Amino acid sequence: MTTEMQPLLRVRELRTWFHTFSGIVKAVNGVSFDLAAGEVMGLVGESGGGKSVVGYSLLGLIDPPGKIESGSILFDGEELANAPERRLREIRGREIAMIFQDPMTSLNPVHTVGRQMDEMLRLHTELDKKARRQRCVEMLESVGIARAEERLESYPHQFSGGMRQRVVIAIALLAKPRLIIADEPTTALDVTIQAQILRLMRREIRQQGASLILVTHDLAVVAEMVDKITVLYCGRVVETGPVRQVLEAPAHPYTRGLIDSIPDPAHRLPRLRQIPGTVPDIRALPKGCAFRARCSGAAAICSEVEPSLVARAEGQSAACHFPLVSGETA
Amino acid sequence: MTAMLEVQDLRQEFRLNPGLLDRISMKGGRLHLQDRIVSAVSGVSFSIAKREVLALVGESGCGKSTVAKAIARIYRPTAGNIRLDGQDIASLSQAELLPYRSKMQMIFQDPFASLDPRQKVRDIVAEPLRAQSGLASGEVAERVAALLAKVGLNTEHAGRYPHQFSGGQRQRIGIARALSVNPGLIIADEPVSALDVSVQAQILNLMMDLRDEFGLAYLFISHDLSVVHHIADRIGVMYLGFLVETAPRDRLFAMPRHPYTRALLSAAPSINPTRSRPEIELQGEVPSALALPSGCCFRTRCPYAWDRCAQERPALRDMGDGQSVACHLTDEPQRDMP
Amino acid sequence: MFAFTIRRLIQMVVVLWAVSVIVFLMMTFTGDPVFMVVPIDATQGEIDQARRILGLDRPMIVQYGIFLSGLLQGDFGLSYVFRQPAFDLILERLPATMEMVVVAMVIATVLAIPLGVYAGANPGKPLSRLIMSGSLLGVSLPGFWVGMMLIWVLAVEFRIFPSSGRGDIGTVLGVETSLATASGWHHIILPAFTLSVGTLAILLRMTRAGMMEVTRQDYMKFARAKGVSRRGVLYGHGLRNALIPVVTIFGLQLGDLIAFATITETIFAWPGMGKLLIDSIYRADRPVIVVYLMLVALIFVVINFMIDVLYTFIDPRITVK
Amino acid sequence: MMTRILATQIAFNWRRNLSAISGTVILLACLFMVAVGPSLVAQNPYDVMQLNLLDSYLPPVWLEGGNPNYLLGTDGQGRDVLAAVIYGTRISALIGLSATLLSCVIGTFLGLMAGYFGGWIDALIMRVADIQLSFPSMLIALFLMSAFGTGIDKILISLTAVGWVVYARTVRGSTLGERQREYVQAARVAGLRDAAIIWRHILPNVMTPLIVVATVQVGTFILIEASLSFLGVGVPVTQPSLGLLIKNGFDVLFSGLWWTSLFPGLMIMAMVFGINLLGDFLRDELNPRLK
Repeated sequence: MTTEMQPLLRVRELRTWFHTFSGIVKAVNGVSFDLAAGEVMGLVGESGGGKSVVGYSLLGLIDPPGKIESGSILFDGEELANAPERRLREIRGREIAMIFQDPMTSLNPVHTVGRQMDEMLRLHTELDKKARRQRCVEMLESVGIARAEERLESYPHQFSGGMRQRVVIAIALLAKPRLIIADEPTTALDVTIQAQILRLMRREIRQQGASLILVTHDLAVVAEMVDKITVLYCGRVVETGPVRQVLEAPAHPYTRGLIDSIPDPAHRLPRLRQIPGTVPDIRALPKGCAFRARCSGAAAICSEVEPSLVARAEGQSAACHFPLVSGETA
Repeated sequence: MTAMLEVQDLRQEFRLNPGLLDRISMKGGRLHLQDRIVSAVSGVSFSIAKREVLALVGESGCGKSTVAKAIARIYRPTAGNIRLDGQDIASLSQAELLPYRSKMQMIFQDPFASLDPRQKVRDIVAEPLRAQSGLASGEVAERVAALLAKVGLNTEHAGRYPHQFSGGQRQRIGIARALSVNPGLIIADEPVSALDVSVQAQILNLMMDLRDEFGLAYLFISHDLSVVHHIADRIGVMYLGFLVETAPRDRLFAMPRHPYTRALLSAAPSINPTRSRPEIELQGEVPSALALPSGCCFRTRCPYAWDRCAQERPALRDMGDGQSVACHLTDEPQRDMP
Repeated sequence: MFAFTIRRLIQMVVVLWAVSVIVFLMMTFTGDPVFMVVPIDATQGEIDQARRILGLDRPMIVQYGIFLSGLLQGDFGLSYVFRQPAFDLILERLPATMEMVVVAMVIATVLAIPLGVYAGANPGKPLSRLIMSGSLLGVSLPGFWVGMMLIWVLAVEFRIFPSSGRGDIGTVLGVETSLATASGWHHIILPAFTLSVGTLAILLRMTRAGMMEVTRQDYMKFARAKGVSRRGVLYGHGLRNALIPVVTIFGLQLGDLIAFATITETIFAWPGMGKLLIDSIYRADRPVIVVYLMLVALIFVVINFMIDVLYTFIDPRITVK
Repeated sequence: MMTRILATQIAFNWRRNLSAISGTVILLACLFMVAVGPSLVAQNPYDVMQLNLLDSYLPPVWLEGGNPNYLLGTDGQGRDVLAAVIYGTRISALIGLSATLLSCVIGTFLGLMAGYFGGWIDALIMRVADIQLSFPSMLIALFLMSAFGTGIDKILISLTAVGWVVYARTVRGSTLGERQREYVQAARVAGLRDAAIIWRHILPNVMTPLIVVATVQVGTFILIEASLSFLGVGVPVTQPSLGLLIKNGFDVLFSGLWWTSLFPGLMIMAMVFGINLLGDFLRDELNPRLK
């Protein structure tokens, strides 16, 4: 995918903060990225990186004490960052749908699957009852659930974890949204089931021509699924670019460190190259670059000036004063 | 050479034991008392040499953690032998076990649940020492300080509570606790799966360093094939309570024989998707351990299964080069065509 | 369903049996009932004879056997005070008590659930805070005292309601009840309201807690991500989940109402079985106490069974096998 | 340290929570009354020699005919209502607190046994608890008291017999949970005996929810005791608790002599309300799911 296209989604300087007892948690603190129509983007980072909060912010699903402090979320030219709840409701599900991490808890236990699917269509389409049912059956079949007609009458607890995640995906796709945000959709699943679900998501989303933001901590899943990757650290974008390019030649030491931390069966090393130290307390980030304490290439400027995202190569940008050149290790 | 650990035909069943009244059910018009028994582990055998790392991999519910906890004698095994340094500990009472505890310690999965939130680090680390040796408190304190240094923490951490540490640091505390009595074998139950990747690498490196320094053997439980490939000398693959294949690491990755092993390898996403591999897509999901399938446990999802698989349970057979497989395909290789 | 019923029936019988043993033991070891039937100046010979007639000279196990077989035949003996079958005495007064309990339960439910849902759905709003403070006060009030104060203000000072007794009895659908007449309603309002205060407060708090609990669930957020409105999420998805724990409390509260009816009946001179029980306790009228306890035990066991069945209708995860 | 951090956070939230503050203030006032009250009133209401029948049924001081010696009026025996309320509060509070303590100790022990060892111990304890829980506490206590006769010791026994269940259930539930947790398994691998595991690891970790249960139970017990005494099967007439005072007032309520029953009732209400305010606050603070 190229970036010349008019982006479907343009996020600029998004800040979502949580005002808690122990201080302000700046979970998302100046995140910007573009997403083209039909593009699949991986939003990657470790816990505390703020990746899930970005997803919730896009849909306006941040509850107090959280708040979108500033920034812009342009979806198809429309500003969502401070759109009225009424408008956001129309957009949720119809334009932007979401898939949650835990299929065991994201379906309502006391409603049948059919009713929960039907609700989506009732809210966002003009279809009559019969047509809605027809569409639900088709959708369930296309996510690989056999005997869809009768399964509509089942309750969520009658499905296994993998099957429930299929149902969740089916619900997300029902109203043919243009953007899907999937928050760790396979983290709770076993590897063989994960493979099934990822294959299914790829197929169905391509078929509908929708864009996808895949929020995950798993670089291997990203490598297999996405066109473009955006890496978050402490609430900021540290690197973004086409997935192959970033994984093969990361420009930010954090990206490099993440990649090196994963044992690669193809090149087994006696010791893994690890990132030293731990993620700093996000409530009290030091001045300058948030990664500098763990970075071997840090210099004086890193503790003074926070680096901004600078374009490096074709579509690839990194926020680092001393970006790595191709092949260099951190 | 005696193995550090030798497990023979280990079985672990759990009785889902609701009250007497809840077990009454109707069958054929008569009242009937039923026993619901889960076979979590159904006859697993393997051994671990001194300084060897054996990894057990499999998906959730395959029994790999149960094997670990049965060997650590958190559970009382239903049947089988567990020989630790030559001595069978499978049926010893908790009191009789005490002298053997110092040969075998355990590291747990969840860095938040595995440390008592109301104990200080120094008491957590010293717990096995105090229970198993008659060391004076001065010696205990010295040893705790030394252990903390070994795992990359410092002495001032000893007076803190677990919640003041990050997940990776907590896992280090758990490792120090396991090391405190100088065990020869450490059972590690998914020690890195709750950690972020960057921290995961730190812990894996630490575990490897400690093995070199103290000559430890590990029984390493994991669902993550890339982690297992990094740390293990030998790998066992489990499915639904059965060991379906064991082999030395490189052999298993290069020449997996059991269809489940192959499926597992092909399903694992890789950061290098360029490498080509045969895709085996598994259909369906793992059956319930309450009602194991007849014959081969994997046949309900196996793309190759034929009628023999439903009738006869395949036994683990030595295929040479340290590889053993439990699959009827080894008798009829002509069926092994994609 | 059949096996479930069998299982529950066995359970019910076991519970009732256990209650009978406890009741028997307590009755045997506390106080000698023989002095209830003999005159104060009775001779030792008369006492011994009374003892024989009552079967009190037999071994314990035999006494229990007689006691149990009496229970099974519905023969609980004569009231020492009224010289009538104790069972009939209680049964006569059962409708009056049930009337009051049912009205109290209806008052509590009708007020508690909407208020609780509101307070749970709008935490922090002034009205919610007011509701919650009120309900906390409600669980802190001694019910009998509330009744007395109501009598003082509304019956003694202002004479709006009668202070005691049950109203005229009419017949609806073949059932004789005071709820069929205006005077009956006039009489029942105060005692039923008094009785309902505690239950009202507890049901309200449970409903609110249930509502607050479900608002944190993932499926609520998922529903919002589908574009469902806030109201739709709360009432369409939350309410039913929130009410599941309330149903349990509902059963327990029904039991509490029957228990506290004893006091309310005493205050309002309501001719129910609770007042009879208290009177019988004062007079050590054992047969009546035994009937009351066994009957109430039976009622509770049946209520619990019905709650379990009700559960399966509101929570599809619970299946009756 | 952990407890200290928790304590500071609770203290912080306490200061911002109006109902927590008012609950504490009410309880402190009650405590003050119970501790210092008797020395502030001239009369010992239990000492018949100090009572003056000529002063019977005097209204509160602000009404016509009130006597400044008796701020809240007197009852039929010339007993100062204020003094009676102060002494009655002592008895009610004493019963509520001791019965709660007894229930807590016994229930916690049984709950730990049931949860940790399981098997028939568990089945037995829990069956008894189940059966008992299907009957209202009030009714069981009433039944026990009617069999025992009046007396403070008998009330304590009855309330404990009613009260242990909730601790046993709560503790058993948390013990089952804790027993599965890895730190308990780690203690076993370390070689600790069962008794040491229970004492050192499980007990400290199951105590937190009990704080809330116990707080609320003190209030419940005060109310049940009041009801029993009101029915005449609670405290003996020589040691009138608040409930018995209300009962005495009931008999003359129809003559318009309301003060003998109003003030003891208000006292119960204030005390239990204060306890419940605090219990509510603690519940919110100690419930990890809310965080």
